[in-house]
Amino acid sequence: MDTDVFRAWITDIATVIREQRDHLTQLDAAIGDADHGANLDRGFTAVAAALEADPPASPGAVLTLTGRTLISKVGGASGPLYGTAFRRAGKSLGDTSDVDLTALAAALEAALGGIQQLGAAKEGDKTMVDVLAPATSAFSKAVAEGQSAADALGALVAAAQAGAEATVSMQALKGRASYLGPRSVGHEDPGAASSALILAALRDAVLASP
Amino acid sequence: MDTDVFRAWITDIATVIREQRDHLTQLDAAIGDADHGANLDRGFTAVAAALEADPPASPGAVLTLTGRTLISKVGGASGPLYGTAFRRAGKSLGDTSDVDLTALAAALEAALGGIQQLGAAKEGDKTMVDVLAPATSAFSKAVAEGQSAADALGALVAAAQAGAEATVSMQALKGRASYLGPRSVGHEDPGAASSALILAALRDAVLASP
Amino acid sequence: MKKLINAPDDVVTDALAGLAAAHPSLRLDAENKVVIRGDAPRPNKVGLVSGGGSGHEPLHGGFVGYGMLDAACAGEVFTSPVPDQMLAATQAVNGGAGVLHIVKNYTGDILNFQLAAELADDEGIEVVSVVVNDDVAVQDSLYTAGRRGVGATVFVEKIAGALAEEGASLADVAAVAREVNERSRSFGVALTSCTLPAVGKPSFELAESEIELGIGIHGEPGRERTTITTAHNLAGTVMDAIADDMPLSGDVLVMVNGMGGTPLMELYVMFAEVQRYIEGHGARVARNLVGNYITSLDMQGFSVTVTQLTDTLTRLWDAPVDTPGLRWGR
Amino acid sequence: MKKLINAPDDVVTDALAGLAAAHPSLRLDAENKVVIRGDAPRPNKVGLVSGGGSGHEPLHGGFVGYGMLDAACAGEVFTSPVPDQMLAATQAVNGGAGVLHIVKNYTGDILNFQLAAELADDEGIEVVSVVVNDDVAVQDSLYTAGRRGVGATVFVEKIAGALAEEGASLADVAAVAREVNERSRSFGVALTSCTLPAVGKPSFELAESEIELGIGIHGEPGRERTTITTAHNLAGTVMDAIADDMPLSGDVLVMVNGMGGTPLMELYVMFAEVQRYIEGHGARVARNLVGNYITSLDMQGFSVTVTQLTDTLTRLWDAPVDTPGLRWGR
Ligand SMILES: Nc1ncnc2c1ncn2[C@@H]1O[C@H](COP(=O)(O)OP(=O)(O)O)[C@@H](O)[C@H]1O
Ligand SMILES: Nc1ncnc2c1ncn2[C@@H]1O[C@H](COP(=O)(O)OP(=O)(O)O)[C@@H](O)[C@H]1O
Ligand SMILES: [Mg+2]
Ligand SMILES: [Mg+2]
Ligand SMILES: [Mg+2]
Ligand SMILES: [Mg+2]
Repeated sequence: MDTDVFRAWITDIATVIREQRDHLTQLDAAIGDADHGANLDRGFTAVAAALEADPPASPGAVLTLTGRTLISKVGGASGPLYGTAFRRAGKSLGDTSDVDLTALAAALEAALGGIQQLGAAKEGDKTMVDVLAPATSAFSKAVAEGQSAADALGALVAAAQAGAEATVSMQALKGRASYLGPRSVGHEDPGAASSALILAALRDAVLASP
Repeated sequence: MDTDVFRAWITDIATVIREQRDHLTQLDAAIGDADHGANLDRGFTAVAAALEADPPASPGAVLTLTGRTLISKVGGASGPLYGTAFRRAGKSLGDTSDVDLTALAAALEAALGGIQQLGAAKEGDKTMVDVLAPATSAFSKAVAEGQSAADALGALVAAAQAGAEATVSMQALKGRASYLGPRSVGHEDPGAASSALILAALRDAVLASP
Repeated sequence: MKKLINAPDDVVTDALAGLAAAHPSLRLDAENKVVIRGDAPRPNKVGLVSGGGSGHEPLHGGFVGYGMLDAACAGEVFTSPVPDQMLAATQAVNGGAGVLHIVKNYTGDILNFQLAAELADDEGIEVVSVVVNDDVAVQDSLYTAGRRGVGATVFVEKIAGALAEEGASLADVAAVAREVNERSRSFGVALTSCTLPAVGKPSFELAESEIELGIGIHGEPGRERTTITTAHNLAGTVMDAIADDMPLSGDVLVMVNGMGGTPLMELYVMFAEVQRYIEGHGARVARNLVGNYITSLDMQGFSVTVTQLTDTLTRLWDAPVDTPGLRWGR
Repeated sequence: MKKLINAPDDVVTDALAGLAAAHPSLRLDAENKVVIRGDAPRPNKVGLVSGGGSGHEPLHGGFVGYGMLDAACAGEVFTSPVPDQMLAATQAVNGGAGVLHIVKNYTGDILNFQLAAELADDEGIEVVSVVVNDDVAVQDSLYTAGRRGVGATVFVEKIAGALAEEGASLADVAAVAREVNERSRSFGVALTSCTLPAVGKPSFELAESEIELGIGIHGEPGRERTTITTAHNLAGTVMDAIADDMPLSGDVLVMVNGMGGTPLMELYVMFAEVQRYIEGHGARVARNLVGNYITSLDMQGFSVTVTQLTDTLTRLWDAPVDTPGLRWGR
């Protein structure tokens, strides 16, 4: 997977977030403050512009620029969390120009680690971690088992979608939704939903590459 | 017509205004500030209490106390106008204990004069004057012609109701409704409506007396 | 209707009690619903009295204090107070130099203050009345009750109050009050109606994108219903109405006033547009107020008031004031 | 949605431009959306920086000035600002005595201020952060992100600002800020939801007689939905929640704060009830604020904040302040 694949991933995220902006905001209105769609749309629009303006030369540089731009443009809880995640993933890739599945799995583990270090959320707290943790571990396992890219990414996205779905019945213990106590049950977490979109875009970008 | 008739008139007004409070307020909401019903209800409730607390000994004293109480309790445009009207009518009756139709006609003329002196409204300006002026003149004419009390009071109320109805098509030139310019057309003036109620109560009180 | 009240009939009394409790430097004549400066009457200082219907807070009770009003009479919601209240206020602040009545031009206010002035005269208190009528949305002609008194009332109370504090005579204080009024123009816009506590539903209905231009401060409908547009365009409409009536030049004092339910954020957006308009028309915004100063219960909307300053008016504007609603220099 | 704005994306920028235009003593870093005291940095004075999502005006930009904040960063509506803004603010006000970050306890604010403090540290600027978390509606436990920072933020900014103005050290200014926070509790109630400009419809829906108890300042639903009752009963509910968490005694500072769309008249009605409650529970309302200080766009509702005073806190509260939102003594 070369630089183009990673650039395609990020621009795909920008597109899908734009499309799902109102949906993400609606999820946030139910248990948060109704800005998650606008936050990510602002952030990834800025990222797409930054990638366009000064195209990075390696997969790692694409992700690092993405992370830095998200930190500078998003704000809220999701800005530092996603920003740190992409920066850690970029750092994990180093300056290699061709990323294999093992390196990608390590990068996703690093991203998850950054989010948990910063936000201290555990699985079950009803956050983006409930998507990223099971998805990353399913992906790492599939890669370790030597599955094909398509199968491993399929496992990634399936676990992500199941994780997002599973947040519906959870009571939030982190972020704004935790203020609602039991009233947070019955709604999908907006950050979990956006994480599932981000990982689905990764699969699509990789599989679409020649 | 003795003191009891005049006391009955005023307490009848209090009753009918209480019943029509919301209607008067609705008329005022359309072209004014939605308080005419509350204003008059507050005023006549206070008047009824004052008449109860220290019953005046003559028809003139009943009307004077009514006027003074309205001035002290109503506020707005209608407070000083109706208050002055009742005070002038009371003064016009003097301390006679039995009021005949001629004296009543003179008292109503005095009331109208007080309102016009204070508020400077002419007929056609879409105010209470559009009820009080034609009603008073119809009554004075009937009395001068020697008609019976029932007929003269019938003429009074018929002219009052026609006058109130006629305000619907007028453009307001006085009071708050004048700010609306042409938009004031098509609505009955609240003060005209309350004046018609007040005069109908007069007829009822006089005709109900033994 | 959802309001933070105990009962519609108690709202004026309860709010006055809260105002007095929050500001121990004020005295409350609860029976007459009059808010009075704690140190009134001040010997040889002209007393300033204003008042009107309630529902316009902080006007008038919130402008009682050093350098502004000596007393304010609160009527029922949107209903002029009665002469007894005005007389009580006048008596309470008369320090021997006479009393100025600042009256907004509404039939009810005019008539009740007129009766009150007669009563004060009977008691030997010298009273001069100044009528505020700054609302350009109303044609001042034979065909109306004349222009309404709106935003300029705040400026009249502040500037006349400052001059009175300096020890000026009743005639001079009245003259500066009239001067401020003559040099002032206002225009108001409603985005929503307002709900009187005693009525329980909005005074008029506006659809999702409708607004009313040229409203007063009593939830009366305006002169024209139109469609919401940008802050920039709205500022143009409002300022055109003002500038057509009083060409802009020199230093001006500007108030962008909220009607009670409009967030400060939006008022600042409006102020930026109004300032740009004024500076684009050759005048300079030398002083300003942005906030809720003369309101209409819970109405969303705003009004703009512009006053052409003179050196003296600027000096009096800058003079110290210490009231619940306006405070600086002390 | 009817708002006085040009476009949802411009509302923060336009409002900041209006704030700066209305208050020439403030400086605006428009690119970073930072409002700064005109005379910053002040040599050897501890710099005070706060910030957060917009939509809470006058907080924070309206509290920049003498005796309060040195700079405020404005995020998008209800969204924490980003570290770059906080760094720019920190640099602009660093006079060599270090900078205090006053952070409301929300995950986003905490994380972004944390990253900003690291960046400032890289540049050799000493930063201490104080977290405000006064909202008793949230259980402070393993099961939440901790109590939200709400009304006490205003008191922390005022009192820490006064101590900084006296020339105290960063450690002492941070200590008094923490002390104010620890001695403060708040509780909020919504009568209506609010509408974000970028969303265009209310964040939640309340029926004709429904209210939300225990709301924050971001249009989040509260902990419980119930039915509107009298101001007296509402004050009881709110004050019980506060007094259960912090027994009332001695002199207290009280704020009855409007959420943006509530008329001042109703806030005074509430204040009268709150004061009665407090005095009935053996404490005394020594100081108060009644008005819109920390808002939620156009939401109707209110919050109450109570702080147990000490002689020092009272002295610092009374010290002169000169900002768009709070001003006395100057
Ligand atoms: N401590 C945390 N750890 C991981 N994710 C979190 C944490 N707090 C919040 N989140 C995620 O952030 C999302 C909200 O993001 P966003 O709405 O953009 O920010 P904000 O909550 O500041 O408005 C939540 O749905 C949740 O998934
Ligand atoms: N100048 C005037 N002369 C006669 N009647 C008037 C005048 N101005 C107003 N009115 C009457 O007063 C009525 C309004 O009374 P009310 O609503 O109680 O007072 P306000 O207009 O002060 O709210 C109008 O409907 C009109 O009939
Ligand atoms: Mg959010
Ligand atoms: Mg009326
Ligand atoms: Mg009225
Ligand atoms: Mg947010």
